[in-house]
Amino acid sequence: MPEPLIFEKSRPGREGATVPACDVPETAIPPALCRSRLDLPELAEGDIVRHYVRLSHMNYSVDTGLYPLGSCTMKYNPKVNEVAARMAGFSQLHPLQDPATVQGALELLHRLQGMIGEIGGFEAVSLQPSAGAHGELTGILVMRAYHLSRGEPQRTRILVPDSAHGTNPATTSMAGLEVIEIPSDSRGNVDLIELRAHLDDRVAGLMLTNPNTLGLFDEHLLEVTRLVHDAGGLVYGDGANFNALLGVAKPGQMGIDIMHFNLHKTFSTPHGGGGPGSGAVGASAELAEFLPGPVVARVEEAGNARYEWRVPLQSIGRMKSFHGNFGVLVRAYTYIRMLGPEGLRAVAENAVLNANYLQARLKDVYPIPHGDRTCMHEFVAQGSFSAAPGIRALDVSKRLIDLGFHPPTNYFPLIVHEALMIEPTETESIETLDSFVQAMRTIAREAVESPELLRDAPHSSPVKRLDEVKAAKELKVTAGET
Amino acid sequence: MEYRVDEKVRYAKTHEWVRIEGAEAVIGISDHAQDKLSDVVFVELPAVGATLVAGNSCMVIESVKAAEEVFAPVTGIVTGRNEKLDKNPELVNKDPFGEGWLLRVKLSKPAEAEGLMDPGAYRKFMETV
Amino acid sequence: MSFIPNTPEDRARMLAAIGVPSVADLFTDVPAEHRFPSLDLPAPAAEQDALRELDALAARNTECAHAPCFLGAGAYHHFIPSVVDFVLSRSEFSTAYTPYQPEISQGTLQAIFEYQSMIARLTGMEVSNASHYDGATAAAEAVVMALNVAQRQRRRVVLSAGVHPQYRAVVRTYLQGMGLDLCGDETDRSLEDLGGLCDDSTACVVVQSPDFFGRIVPPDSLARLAQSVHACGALLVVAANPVPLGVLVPPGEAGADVVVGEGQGLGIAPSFGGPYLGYFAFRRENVRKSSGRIAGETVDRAGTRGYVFTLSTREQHIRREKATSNICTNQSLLALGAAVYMTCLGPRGLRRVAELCWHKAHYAAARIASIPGYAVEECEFFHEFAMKCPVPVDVANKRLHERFGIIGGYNLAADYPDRKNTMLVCCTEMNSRAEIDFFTDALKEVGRA
Amino acid sequence: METKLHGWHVANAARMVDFGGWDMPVQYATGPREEHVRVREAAGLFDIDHMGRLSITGPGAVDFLQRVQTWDVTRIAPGRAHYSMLLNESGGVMDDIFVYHRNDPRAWLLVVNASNTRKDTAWLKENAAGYEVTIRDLGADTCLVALQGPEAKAILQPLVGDTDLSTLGFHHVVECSVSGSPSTLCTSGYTGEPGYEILLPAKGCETLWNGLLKAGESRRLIPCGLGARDSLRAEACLPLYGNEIDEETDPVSAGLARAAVRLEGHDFIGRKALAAIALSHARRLLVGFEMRDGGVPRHGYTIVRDGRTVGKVTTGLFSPTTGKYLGMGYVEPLLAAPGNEIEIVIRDARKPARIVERPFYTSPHWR
Repeated sequence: MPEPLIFEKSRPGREGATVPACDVPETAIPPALCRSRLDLPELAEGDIVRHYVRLSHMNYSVDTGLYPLGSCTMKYNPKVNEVAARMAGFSQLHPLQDPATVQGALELLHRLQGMIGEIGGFEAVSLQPSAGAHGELTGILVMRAYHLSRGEPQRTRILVPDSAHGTNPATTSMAGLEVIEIPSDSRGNVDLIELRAHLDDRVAGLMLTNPNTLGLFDEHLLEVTRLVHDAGGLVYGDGANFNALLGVAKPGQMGIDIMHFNLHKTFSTPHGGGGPGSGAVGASAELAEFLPGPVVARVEEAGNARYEWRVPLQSIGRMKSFHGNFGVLVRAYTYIRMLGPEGLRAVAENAVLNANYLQARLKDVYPIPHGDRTCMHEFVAQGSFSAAPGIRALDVSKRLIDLGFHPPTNYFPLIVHEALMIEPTETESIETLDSFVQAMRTIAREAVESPELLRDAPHSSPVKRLDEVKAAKELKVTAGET
Repeated sequence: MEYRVDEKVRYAKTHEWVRIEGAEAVIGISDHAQDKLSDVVFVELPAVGATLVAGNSCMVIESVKAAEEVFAPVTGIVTGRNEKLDKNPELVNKDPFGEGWLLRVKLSKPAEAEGLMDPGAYRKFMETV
Repeated sequence: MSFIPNTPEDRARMLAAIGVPSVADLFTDVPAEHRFPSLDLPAPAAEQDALRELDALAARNTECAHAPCFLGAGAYHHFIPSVVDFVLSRSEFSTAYTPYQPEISQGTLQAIFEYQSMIARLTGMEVSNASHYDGATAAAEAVVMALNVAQRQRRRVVLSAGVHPQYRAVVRTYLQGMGLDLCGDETDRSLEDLGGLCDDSTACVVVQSPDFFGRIVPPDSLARLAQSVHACGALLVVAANPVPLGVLVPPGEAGADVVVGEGQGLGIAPSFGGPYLGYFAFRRENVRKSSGRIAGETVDRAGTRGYVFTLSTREQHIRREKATSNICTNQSLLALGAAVYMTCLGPRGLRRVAELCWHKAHYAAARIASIPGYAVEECEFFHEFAMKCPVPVDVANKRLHERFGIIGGYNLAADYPDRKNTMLVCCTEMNSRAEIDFFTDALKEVGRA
Repeated sequence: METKLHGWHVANAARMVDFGGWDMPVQYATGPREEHVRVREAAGLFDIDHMGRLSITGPGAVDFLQRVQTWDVTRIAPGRAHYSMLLNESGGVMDDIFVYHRNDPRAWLLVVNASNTRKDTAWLKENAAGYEVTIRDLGADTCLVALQGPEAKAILQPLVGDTDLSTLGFHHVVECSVSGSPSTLCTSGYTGEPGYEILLPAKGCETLWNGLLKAGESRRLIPCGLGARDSLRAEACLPLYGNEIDEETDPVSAGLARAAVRLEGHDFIGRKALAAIALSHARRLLVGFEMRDGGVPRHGYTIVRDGRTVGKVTTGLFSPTTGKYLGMGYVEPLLAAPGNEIEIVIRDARKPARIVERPFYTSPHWR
């Protein structure tokens, strides 16, 4: 039963909130400045709540069930994080208040900078970027600024493995640099021969996702970073898959010069239906002074500590207004505090264990291009069957919906045909994983026996497959358009 | 599957076709190209008067899931564009060699067209890809 | 470990299925010398201990909720109806991700579609995207969009000094690799001057109304600027605080091509600067050059109305290095919050809130004007105004806080060195008459050298 | 004052000028243009004996250096050198210097600007109170020369016995013998080309100078004067004390913070001020610009934009290597981005210029 648009439920004269009367003498607003009409919906509070609760029922979420969306790390979001972020002492702070009046907030940010630096092996951290792609842009601009400051403006090339997220090339061109794609070798690693062939004094750096989007840890990581450094380049780490490495390895110690952390993935702040997130960036000592500012500095004075803002000396500038997504940062801090060092390592261990367990139990029914290797936190299977030529990965995904699960990531990475990228995360129990395996096996059987079941799926969802061609051709992006 | 090949046009390796009409030529994409692209939702045509250089990207055709560049098969000046595509981009899918044509150009190097594949050669070429 | 269900027995079963002896054996691809480093972090805290620690940190901050606050400058203290946080707390919204599977994401998609519709109506534009990170990044994306509309053939971007300094800073950060001529904001220029800087190499002109100093750009002057900008073939980008738009003529009606701004005022807590909401509205003709996600209406196989993210061929996952932006997501949850807020208030409520801001700010300004040593800049302002102080603003604010527990206004000299001793004062519906009187009385004392 | 090679210059038809109290060769018969080109293509030999050399010795050397200069010297390995600065309390640049870490952590060498040697020595001694260090001026018993250019290595190698120059990276220091005389060699320079700065014994330095010229003859080595030195450093956008930097200028505004400053790890004089400067928007920033329709900008010329004065030129030149008219100068931060249009007032005429990335020239000979 579809829910009408809020505008369709609107009736003139209804109100969902009461605004207090004016307690000061009024000053007339010049009519020339005033608008004639404003078509916002008019509903009573109860109907508003009902509308949004009904909409919420049409969503699948982590709190609904398994959400094995590859590279998105859809783990359970502890509720304590929400309580912390909503504390008035955090949520009711104005970003421009005098530092003396927000020492608690600054200390939290300073501690978090230190924690993320410690976990990733980086000298300095900027908490400003709002999301992974935002952190990437930060990192690439930092690399660019670094080479310019060393008198090497000719370093304008960024090497990007073909297994990379689409954001990597988009980010690179946004920074005014040139993308060079590097193929993967037969085992899914960066192809060293191709890499060597492209390394010269025009290379600004390499963007590396490790574990990569195939869920594989690059077997030549140290060789790769050494080669790039020997050529005078830098290595950018895409931290999207860092959940596999928490407490397992520190990228900063393996030759990664700068990297973003997706706090909304690895550190379990809720994804919010696509945002907000946080793309905090860690950097080596060499790059620290280029980070976006301000960052928080601790100053010892007469024995007691004070926290203040500091702008890195050759900062690339601001990436956003104010100080990053503070509410998200409080959640991440809370998460790290609750887990501690052992807990963080346990996160990675169980995430990788769960992924390998799924891979082992699906191998025989779904082709897994690199199934011979141990995967990290995720793996890529193929949603195609020789016995069912008409069936594609998308059909498998849609059928999973009927069986009560959120589908994996479809058609990514591009280098795998009919990709189904599966990331269970550490917060799923073996029972949940087993029932997912059951569903996947059922679908594999249905694909052969009754393919139409897949092609017409989903059958149980609020709506059936939607006509994306119509949406794009007859573009209708606001209510009341005709 | 079997793709239609128009006998009266010549083809580029990037699956564009050219029909020579005197000093001018009509340009479109082949049946094979439109099928690979799937449902076309938007065609971004260059302005009349724009210069095309053989081999260079001259426009973009978008489906829901892809944005494919069209490479100019010949060099010339755009003299006409298929305005119908603005409202009905699906013509590129329905009738790639007819109603789904893209551009009309004044050839600056008429000889170039000779370098393109004839229908027979294009059939063979498609088997290789 | 309360977030990880696997027991030792579970692990044993799973390892057996995988066929490796121990969990450590799953990490042999990690270079041995770097494997399992020690982490120098505080030991795990039980939930109650973690909360106690966080409480202690929170207690060391002065909340603008419990102190008279006259600070604005891009983040505002407004009342938030209880319904807003109730809806945002629904984990069906908060723990979902970008709606890659529209069939089971209609809640998020329809909410965004409704948000887009409300923003378009509020700003007087035709299209709104699903939002950007914040006002500053939305402004930067607007400039990038203008460059794309000009096929990257125009290299000048004209900025007004009245645009929020941090928005201009972010625009410069984003564009530093493109070798553009970013100009106009070195001095406080009239709209005519700004129009004069616009030539046929200009991609866009960016102004703000009400501007950073609270000054309203009258619709007719904005329309004149729009004409001269369009005459050059450039776009007019207007940054606007959405709350005043509850009563003011929307920039769209005055001829703006892109309207962006900070949506925080629409039911989002100040939260020390984020997460906020960058709204982004524009004309339909430029939709394919726009950045960010856009929800569109369509039907499913049964002909039932539904919503999907559309025009995705603009985006990074398809266009890669040719994408209109590298952005992958939006501030979905906050866009939802803004939609709920706008729904709760409705047209009359939002207008009333805007009027209250106006009345209280003008009441405060009138009282301040009568205090010796203080002066209020003469101009048509909305709910923020520049106040000249007899002492440096930092001194004034320190005294206001220490002696009266008041959070004073913004020190304009921090961004405009020529505006010494000038405080940007902000009033919203949250400031009672008593608070304002208390503040203005306090100023008398604070002003003493 | 005169360098130990003064006699040679006069005898070899150098045109002499006063430079910070020193009577120095500005050019030789070949002329500054050719001298410049020669360093880019082959090699040039410079008398830089006027530059100050101060040895810092003693158990307190490291602590002392951490206090008086801006780089964290614990990050300078033995056998390495690093660019650094001496700042006053308000973050202004008293001098830009080179810090050499010889093979003993108690023995360091500072190379400072000729015109600042006296000032620096006095200031360092002032601040040495409480540190176990001895500060000695090595000016009298050593002679400093620079051999610069792509051919420098090939020219010098035969003269340094079994020291393998190809093993030396940028900013390395070695003690070795040059034609038998004990010398200190540093892979550094002020021309933007690879090369060496050589600390020779004062005794017999003219013979060594001639020896170097002889050894380099076949590789087109020539002596070069201050004229070429200035145009070479300007193309590479290396700062000249008195032009780009002085006591009124801080390293942040000059864009030299990365190269010269480590804020972490030590509390040096001027540190606090520097952090404050970074936080408040710098009042002005050093930029490089290119004249769009020619015209030679000069030090002190005014930079305008839309009729407003927005900055001053610090250095201007016709660049022999790029064939362009280029300059550096300070402008308001809002106009400092590469791509920004500015105008340079050259004798009441406004000449259009565009801010461009620095440096103007990067040597292809580094790798």
